[in-house]
Amino acid sequence: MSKKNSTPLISAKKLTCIREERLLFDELSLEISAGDIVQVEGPNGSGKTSLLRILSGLSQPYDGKIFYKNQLISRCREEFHQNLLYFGHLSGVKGEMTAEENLDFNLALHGNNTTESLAYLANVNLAGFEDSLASHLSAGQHRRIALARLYQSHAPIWILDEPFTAIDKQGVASLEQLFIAHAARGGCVILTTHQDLITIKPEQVTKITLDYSYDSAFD
Amino acid sequence: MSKKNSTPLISAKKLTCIREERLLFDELSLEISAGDIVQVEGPNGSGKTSLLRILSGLSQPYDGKIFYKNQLISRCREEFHQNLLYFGHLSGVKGEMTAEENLDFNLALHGNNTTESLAYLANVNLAGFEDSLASHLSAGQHRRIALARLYQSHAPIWILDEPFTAIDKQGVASLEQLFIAHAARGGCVILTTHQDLITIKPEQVTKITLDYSYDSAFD
Amino acid sequence: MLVLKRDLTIAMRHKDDIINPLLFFVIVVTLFPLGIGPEAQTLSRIAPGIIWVAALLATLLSLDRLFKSDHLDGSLEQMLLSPHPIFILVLAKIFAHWLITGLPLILIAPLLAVLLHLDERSYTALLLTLLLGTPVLSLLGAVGVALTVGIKKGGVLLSLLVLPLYIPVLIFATSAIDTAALGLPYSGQLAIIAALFFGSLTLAPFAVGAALKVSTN
Amino acid sequence: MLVLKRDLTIAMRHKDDIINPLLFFVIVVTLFPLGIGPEAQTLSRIAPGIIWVAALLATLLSLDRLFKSDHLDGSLEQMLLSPHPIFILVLAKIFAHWLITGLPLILIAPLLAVLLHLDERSYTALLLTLLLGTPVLSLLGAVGVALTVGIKKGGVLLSLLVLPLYIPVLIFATSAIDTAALGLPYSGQLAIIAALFFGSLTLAPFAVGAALKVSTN
Amino acid sequence: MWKWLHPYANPEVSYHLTNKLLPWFSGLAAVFLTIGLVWALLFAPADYQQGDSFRIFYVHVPAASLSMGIYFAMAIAAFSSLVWQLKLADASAAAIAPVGAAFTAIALITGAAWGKPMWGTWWIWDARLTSELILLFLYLGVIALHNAFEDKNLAGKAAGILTLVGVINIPIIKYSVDWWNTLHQGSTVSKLGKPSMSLDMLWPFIFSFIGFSFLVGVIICLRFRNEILARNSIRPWVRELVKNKAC
Amino acid sequence: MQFNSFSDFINMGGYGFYVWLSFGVSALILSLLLISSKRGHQQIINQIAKRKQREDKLREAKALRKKHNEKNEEAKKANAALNEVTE
Ligand code: HEM
Ligand SMILES: Nc1ncnc2c1ncn2[C@@H]1O[C@H](COP(=O)(O)OP(=O)(O)OP(=O)(O)O)[C@@H](O)[C@H]1O
Ligand SMILES: Nc1ncnc2c1ncn2[C@@H]1O[C@H](COP(=O)(O)OP(=O)(O)OP(=O)(O)O)[C@@H](O)[C@H]1O
Ligand SMILES: [Mg+2]
Ligand SMILES: [Mg+2]
Repeated sequence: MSKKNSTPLISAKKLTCIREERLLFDELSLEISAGDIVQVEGPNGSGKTSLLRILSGLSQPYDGKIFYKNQLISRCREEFHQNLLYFGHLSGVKGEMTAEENLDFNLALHGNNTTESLAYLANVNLAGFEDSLASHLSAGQHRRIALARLYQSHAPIWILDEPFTAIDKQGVASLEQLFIAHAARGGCVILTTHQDLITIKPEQVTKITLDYSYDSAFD
Repeated sequence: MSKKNSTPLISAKKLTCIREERLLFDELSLEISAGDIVQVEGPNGSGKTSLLRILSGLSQPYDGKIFYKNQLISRCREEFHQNLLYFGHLSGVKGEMTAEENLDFNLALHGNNTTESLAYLANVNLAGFEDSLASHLSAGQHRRIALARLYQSHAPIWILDEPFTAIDKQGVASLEQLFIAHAARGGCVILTTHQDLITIKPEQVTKITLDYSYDSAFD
Repeated sequence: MLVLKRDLTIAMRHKDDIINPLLFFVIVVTLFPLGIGPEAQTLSRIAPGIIWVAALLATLLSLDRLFKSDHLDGSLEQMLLSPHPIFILVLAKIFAHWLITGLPLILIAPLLAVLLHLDERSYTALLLTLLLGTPVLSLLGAVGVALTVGIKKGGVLLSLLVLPLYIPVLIFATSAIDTAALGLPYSGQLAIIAALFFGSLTLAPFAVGAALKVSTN
Repeated sequence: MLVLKRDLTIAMRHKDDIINPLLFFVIVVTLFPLGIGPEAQTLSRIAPGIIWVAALLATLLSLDRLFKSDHLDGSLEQMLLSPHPIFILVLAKIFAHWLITGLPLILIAPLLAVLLHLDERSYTALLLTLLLGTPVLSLLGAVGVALTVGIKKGGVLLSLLVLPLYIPVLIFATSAIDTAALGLPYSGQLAIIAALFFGSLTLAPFAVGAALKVSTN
Repeated sequence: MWKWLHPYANPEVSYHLTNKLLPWFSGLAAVFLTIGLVWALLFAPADYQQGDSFRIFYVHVPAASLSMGIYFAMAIAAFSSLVWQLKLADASAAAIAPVGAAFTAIALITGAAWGKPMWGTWWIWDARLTSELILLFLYLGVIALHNAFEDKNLAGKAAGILTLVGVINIPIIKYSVDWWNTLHQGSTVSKLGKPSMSLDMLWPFIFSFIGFSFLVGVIICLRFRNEILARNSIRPWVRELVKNKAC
Repeated sequence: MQFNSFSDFINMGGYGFYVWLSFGVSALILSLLLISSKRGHQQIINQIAKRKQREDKLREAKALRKKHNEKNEEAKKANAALNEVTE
């Protein structure tokens, strides 16, 4: 939303989302460019997750279009996915594999190289747990395995649904630093969280606020 | 830990917990009396969940004993469970049932009456969603169904593992109010969370801090 | 009972839960004429075996529902923490499971008996053995599920644990039906199945309770 | 391929994943003599049908592993979002599934053939039909799983969707074995199974890809 | 302060005890097995009916009867682990199961290899054979359950429950199978040998039976030792041991 | 001695295949079991050693973090002190 003159990394036109006959948002348009940190806000059930899933192409909106660098994302699926990192409520970590195997697989799946995965695990404070099965880790450690990917990602677009869930305070602070660094090197971050951001200053964040607007659905 | 002269509601003697050959805590003793709000703190993987599960009798400690009103909990299982409300990482809400059915079942399972369940759902901001299947609700709403039970509970001992996960700010504030009220009417609350408490003042809270102490296990 | 009511509600909500084991039962039984060939003698000779094996497998596949989803979403923890005695909760769940899967099997069995040209004299025997035998399957199966509920992908492991335990029921039931087809009395076999039923009714809930505690530790 | 390697790693970690479907296969086959009676003639008459039905069921039970756990923990979402073409990922997963379940079945089948007194002339036919037929089972099964993966408790629904698709394989395979037992040539049936194999190999991955997208919507 | 600092900590004592027992058991097993099997293969007379195929007897019967005895031992271990919470009993039950499965498999395979020349078929659905097969399944179930749990202590408890349920079922299964078979047809092998054995046939049998029993002891000791180590890996004495032996 | 020649012994009166199959398979199964049990000992010891190494690493990492934190604290304190002075 800053630097309006450059092509936005991801943009949406007139998105409408209806779940169970409830209108969650209507004709929502947005443009997100390199360097933006966008926080989607709203109370529980206001449609944050729905919006992020639509933006990442996992769900179809009721109406509206999503563009990656002004191209419809359905037209350039592979390129879009190469440039996207989505992190949802579920972490995509397999309990049957060790922390390191999980990270290696996740990295390789998205075409990143896996030579330094041990270092990334150390980044998220999992040094010493590389060989533990993920199912034997605590809730927060489990999510940290998934988050370790962020440290290696070349994808400019990060879409993160409540990335701070179960993460301790220090972890939250270092994630926030990472977001700032990512935005500074030309990426963008779209995230939801119910906690206040600590180290990211308000002026660095653009907010999109969703709120129930049921009434309009029936009029 | 206040009012040392009265019998503590729940107390533990010399608890030791070992997971995967890692010593999480050792000879931990605690006494929690009516009116206490106890926050268990520590970074990810420090053993908070393990401690709460042991206190509620769901897991066995490696060593040590847990007492309910100075009775071993294995001696008075039914009475203890009657007076306990445990809320873990998993919410115990069935996706196939509606919000109301879920709450009714949860209440009835613990011997509470279910006549006013609609009102409790309204308390957690789920008015209008009573008849939605739980699997069709958002992450936060899903957990709110489980939390609704708190508004009806007669059990004095509340053990809550990260109750604020996925809950929006307003929800957190009203839960905190509820905890204060519960403590005031003679209950106790043991909780973990990685967020700062907002409305509960620091002097109202006792903190138990866990931290890795691997070293001692090998020496 | 409360748990009973809840499990039935869930089943009613997902009517498939009732219909699917039934259809599985029917499909498995119809696979055999397809795999073996349509001659009536062969079929009627092997009918009791096939019907009972299909019943075992249908029960087996539906066992997962007993505790697995309750474990995944945390309801099982809540049940273990409730002030009611565990074995009563367990018994209620097993009874609900039988109502949902065992009973429909019994109702549809005559149809399959016709499809496989089962001897007409053994119809009663078939129904009686199913009536006494399917609860045993649910009870013994519950022990297996309780043991494997904490394990990811317990599906096939479960069969390994439970099928050997099902063998006596299978043997006595099919032999009762065979005996009936010869026009001989089969009350001996029935009595044994009844004994198995009462035995497992008294012992299984405790084993299940102990196993659940281990699995959720 | 990467996904292949991962699935094999998981399977190796849980060696049971390989052994258990196999044991299930063996146990189901042994249930039939117990239910039907031990006479060698009857058994050898129905052996092809029993072995193939048991193979169908063993595959069916192991299908769950294909996508279910990946769906529950979110890995499936991640795969759909990866830049690789979906059908290749899907094909790799299906191939891994076949390596883990289909191949061991083929290796143990001769043992079961002995247990059931299968005619010795049909051993080759049994092995050939299994070799061509089990990949078809994995491929078609994957479509079913992909469709039901978003549904809780898809277990029995899955069987319902998939078993009818399996019937042609069953019919041609058993008829090939029966023909071989008579000493006649059975290349016709084999050719049909081969055609089924190539057909499903080219079409199933796309169907699976589309179904997965629907299921995770 | 640590429980395991107790000098009398049980696992350590039994670990060293097993270590001491092992050479004795191995020696005795080697001696008895060599004598028994050489005698059986070279010197025992051929059976007047079955010829030299009778020599399979010297492996088959010890294996078959040990397979059942071992289940009984495992059940006792499981019972004491569940009722008296003996952690060592747990470890021993875990050590026993694979040995039992191996002997059951041997009984089945040797039986089948004997059946082909004697009855003309590798397998018949005779009551005894069938119940041996089911016994194998029960063993495999226990082993699979052991492997399925990551936590050894939980695995022990779960497998213990299964073992006990199995114990109640074994007589039922045995009875049902015996009964099932007689109903359908007379046993194909109504006279399963038991020729009133001459002494020169009996002695090698006794030797090989004792030899096999000691071999069972050896393997169980080896596995028991491993189980103890795996379950006590944080204790200082294990750490000490590891320091000396790790490579 | 029941056999006149070695080939007689191998032949076992026509039952050689079955007899040697039985003995061979039994020997194979038992020796595999024996070897795997024996090897398990060393494997477990190595596993424990490996885990210990990992724990040592963990301890190091933790010590490092602690140091780091302390340094930060000190820096902060110094900063604060500086601020006070300048005010
Ligand atoms: C797969 C095939 C077979 C199996 C599973 C099997 C199993 C058994 C079992 C469980 C026992 C009981 C051991 C005991 O009570 O201590 C046994 C004993 C015996 N078996 Fe087999 N058997 C098989 C084939 C055969 C064959 C083919 C023969 C000989 C023709 C044979 C001859 C014997 C004899 C002589 C005994 C000792 C009987 C006694 O003294 O009680 N078995 N077998
Ligand atoms: N099922 C398990 N099996 C083995 N080890 C486990 C298991 N669950 C947890 N652990 C280990 O126990 C330790 C503590 O886990 P626990 O879940 O109690 O942490 P926690 O304090 O609740 O962390 P979080 O803040 O992430 O929820 C972790 O280091 C983990 O490795
Ligand atoms: N699978 C579904 N089927 C039908 N309706 C759904 C489904 N998932 C969510 N909804 C509805 O969509 C609305 C928005 O859900 P969403 O998950 O987007 O909310 P959210 O803003 O992410 O909330 P939270 O903060 O709790 O995560 C909810 O009111 C819910 O009722
Ligand atoms: Mg959400
Ligand atoms: Mg936790």
